[in-house]
Amino acid sequence: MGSLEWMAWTLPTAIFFVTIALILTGMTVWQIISPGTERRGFLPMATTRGDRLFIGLLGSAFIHLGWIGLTDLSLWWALAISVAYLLAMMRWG
Amino acid sequence: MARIHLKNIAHSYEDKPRAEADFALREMDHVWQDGGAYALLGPSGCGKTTLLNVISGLIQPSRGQVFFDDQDVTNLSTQQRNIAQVFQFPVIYDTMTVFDNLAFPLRNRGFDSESVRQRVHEIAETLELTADLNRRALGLSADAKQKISLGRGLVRSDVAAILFDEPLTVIDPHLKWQLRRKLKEIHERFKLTLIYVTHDQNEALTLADQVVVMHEGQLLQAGTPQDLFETPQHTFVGYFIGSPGMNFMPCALEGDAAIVEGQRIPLGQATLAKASGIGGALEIGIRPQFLRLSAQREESGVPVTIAAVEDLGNYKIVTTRLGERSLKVKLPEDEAVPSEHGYLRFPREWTRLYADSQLVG
Amino acid sequence: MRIRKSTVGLIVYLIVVMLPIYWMLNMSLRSNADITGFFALYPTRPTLDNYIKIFTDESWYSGYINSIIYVSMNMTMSLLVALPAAYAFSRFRFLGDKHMFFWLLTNRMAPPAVFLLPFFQLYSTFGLIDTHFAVALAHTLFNVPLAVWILEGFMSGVPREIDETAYIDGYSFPRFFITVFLPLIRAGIGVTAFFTFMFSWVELLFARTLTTTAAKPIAAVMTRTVSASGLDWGLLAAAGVLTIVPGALVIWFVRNHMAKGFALGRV
Amino acid sequence: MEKWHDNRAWFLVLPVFLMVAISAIIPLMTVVNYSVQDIFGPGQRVFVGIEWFREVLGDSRLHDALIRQLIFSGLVLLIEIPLGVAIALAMPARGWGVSVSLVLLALPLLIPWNVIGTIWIIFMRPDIGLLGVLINGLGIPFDHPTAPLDAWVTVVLMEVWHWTPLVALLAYAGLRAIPDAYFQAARIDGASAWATFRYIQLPKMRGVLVIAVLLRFMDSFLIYAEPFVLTGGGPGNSTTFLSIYLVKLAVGQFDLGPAAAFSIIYFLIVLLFSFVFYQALQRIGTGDKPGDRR
Repeated sequence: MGSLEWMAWTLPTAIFFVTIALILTGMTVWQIISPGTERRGFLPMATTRGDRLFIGLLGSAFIHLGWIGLTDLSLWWALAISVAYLLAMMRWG
Repeated sequence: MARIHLKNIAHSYEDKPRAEADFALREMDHVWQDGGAYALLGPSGCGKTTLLNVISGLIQPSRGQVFFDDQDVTNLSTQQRNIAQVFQFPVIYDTMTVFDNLAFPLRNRGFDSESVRQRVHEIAETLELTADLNRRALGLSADAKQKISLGRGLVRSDVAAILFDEPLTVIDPHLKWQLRRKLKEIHERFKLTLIYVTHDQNEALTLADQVVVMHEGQLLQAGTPQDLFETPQHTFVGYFIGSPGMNFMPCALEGDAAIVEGQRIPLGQATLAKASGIGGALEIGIRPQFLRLSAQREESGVPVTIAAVEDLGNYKIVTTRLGERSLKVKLPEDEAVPSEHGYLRFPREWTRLYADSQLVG
Repeated sequence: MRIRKSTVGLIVYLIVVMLPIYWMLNMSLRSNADITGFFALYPTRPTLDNYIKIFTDESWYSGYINSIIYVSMNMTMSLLVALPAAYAFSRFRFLGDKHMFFWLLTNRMAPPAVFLLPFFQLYSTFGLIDTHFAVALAHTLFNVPLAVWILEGFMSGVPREIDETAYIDGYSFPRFFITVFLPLIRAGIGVTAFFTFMFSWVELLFARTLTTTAAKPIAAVMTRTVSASGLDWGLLAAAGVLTIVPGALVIWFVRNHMAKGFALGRV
Repeated sequence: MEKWHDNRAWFLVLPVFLMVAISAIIPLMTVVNYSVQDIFGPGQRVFVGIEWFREVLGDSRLHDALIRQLIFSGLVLLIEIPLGVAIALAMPARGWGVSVSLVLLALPLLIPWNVIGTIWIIFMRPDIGLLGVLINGLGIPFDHPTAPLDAWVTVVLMEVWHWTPLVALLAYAGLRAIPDAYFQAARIDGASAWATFRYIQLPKMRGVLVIAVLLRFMDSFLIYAEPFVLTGGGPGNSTTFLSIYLVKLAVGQFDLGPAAAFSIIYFLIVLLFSFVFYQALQRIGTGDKPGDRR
């Protein structure tokens, strides 16, 4: 791992990226096993699963930023809200 | 509605045309009668579209004048001429509904909304577009879009003529037939002057009372389909109309007959009368339908060899050779074809003589 | 011929566009003392000293050569990888195609300043710092997505029947792609090459960070003209004029392709 | 046009994917790693969690820079898009005028960005620059190195001069793609010049305008070299845009952690705006059939 030292890995960020990679892999496998199609939910446009995942993740990022910027509370709350938001987006978006 | 007179029109896309070849339209003088259904027929690039655009005013001709009835409209804009034109590919306004598309020409001319509504509904009814009026035009099929283009032309009640530039190119074959019938119906109902550009002779012959044939910027012949078939004024017309085209062979005149490849082909009296003293490159021409082919020698039969026989279902095309020349003969399906050698007879009333490609008689 | 009002507007606009460039040209032909001394609409005592200095001083002219080398490398690399990818996007639907396309675009959105340090570290690890290749590779970050984007538009304009016919005629994919397809979108490739050239030529931040001496671009060399006596305006202007020349030459040679490519309207 | 379904197309995309992965994903990961640590030097780093994010989000200078940036980008789009479209409309359709105007338009685009800044320093100088002298000659006091408003005018003017040609080139390409029949039909339908623009040219240009708006938004939001060379972010901080502030933070003060956190926030903001623009522009005018024509 010597040559990777400059990337300055830490455990939390490693977990973060592994999680993202797993989600992407999972979505790919899901799509291969049962292909999804565009549909319309509460969002003002037709979306595929991948679109909703992207919107969910981008939204989660801003939820975290907002949490950090506006409150001093634990970040776990933000994470919980984000997961709920992400699931809602995937299901009804 | 108007009679359209193209007076000594010529057009070149170049600023300073020098040779004849620089002209997309060579000088012509032609009258399109009020209420007539015309087909403008010719191969691609012969100047059909240019001629159409001269009539509609999209192009100012380099020379000559355009008259609608007795009014000189040469310098009038397209709007002022009141012409409707339908193009090869459907032109629709993507962002508008079908209703707005149809209403567009009227609104541009300042009609009040009530008369616009009435007129649009009337036209939509005729074109069977009523159900789609509130839909966005973008999502419709090609033939519906083409109907909208047509509708925009018809929606103005005062159009002088309606021009079609190969409008059925992008339409499916089975819909083509329907739309063509619709056009015919509209023509009869509105009594419009209709000029229809096409390179498809079947379309031209079925749709029009009068067919105008163009070639290399020249207007070669205008007439009924029958005229064009029986007495082509120019070898190109003979060759272009009919399937297969007319047979042409260079010849010399001797007495009452044309000499082709050393064989005598007798001509009719009327033809001979016009031919006296004529110069230039002579050819005789005859339609494959009119040639008679038999195994035995008959009076004035010309010996030929049989090169090929194509069976096309309800008729056959026989390719025969007369010396260097080949002639096509169209025979009914049940007629026997001589195996190697046969004799061709040229009925005098159907054998035409041409000098420098122009009909002599 | 009647001159339209809009044509007059266009000509006025083009003249205004040329003014700053003219001003630079004007100053490049004057000595520094002359420039700071008085205002002049045109060089009253024209001199070529500024240009002579640039053409004879190695640290100056090597900057031009370095820039040209890495820009050419970047153009080649970008086109080579972007052509097959653009073909895939224009002809096929495949798993994640739209997301891949948007992700490529997002690479133009990252502030270049963000990537400076990681880039420096990454390239140091592979010993690429101060090579032309490093800059060329770094510039693919924003040029490859753009190239894919533009080329995809041009390729979508080519009817698929052409592909089908070629495959039926027994062409293999590589042979079809090179002998049939690429010639069809020549104008599109020209336009794309122009855009990749342009963005690579004008970029400074990466080019400056990833080079020290051997591959230093001209734009970075220019920052050296600050001396104790202040800026040498004349020299700076001359160098600036010379940075426009390669681009102007490129565009002059591809102008017909560009006109044609733009006429296809698929940018 | 329905496309062929074939996942093997991935092999064609693979080179691009790998190349961009190296030049984008690895650095991006590194930036994320930096953003949660305090880095003193090689091998000397401490995990600090979200400390830097908290610091950056509470930084009023960043808020100011963000607001400045939004105003700047908004202003730039509002001027450049209509102006570029107008220029494209005025350009000739054929003849030698096409090549000449294309070449002249493209010139500002081919100048290295810091040179652009340099040109404009010279051009705007009140004593020796053409425009500077001109404006002062009109009796308007104009001094961009000290007056914030003048500095803004200068920066916006430079940006418009530099990038409007790109919008014009793209719009011109879009215009040329419209078949003649549309204009002929419009003439036959008696449409005015405005109606022709509104119902034919504008809708048909939508595709290229999406590209133009996105490119201009992204690049103006990330603008660095030109205003930095011209004003250095001043006077005061009046033209310190996000990138200028970021570079000050990362290079000037060598605060790697906060700079990394800042970068991530910056990137997310651009991503959000671009996504919204992309989605919105794709749908304008297509009504109930999105994705029919890209």
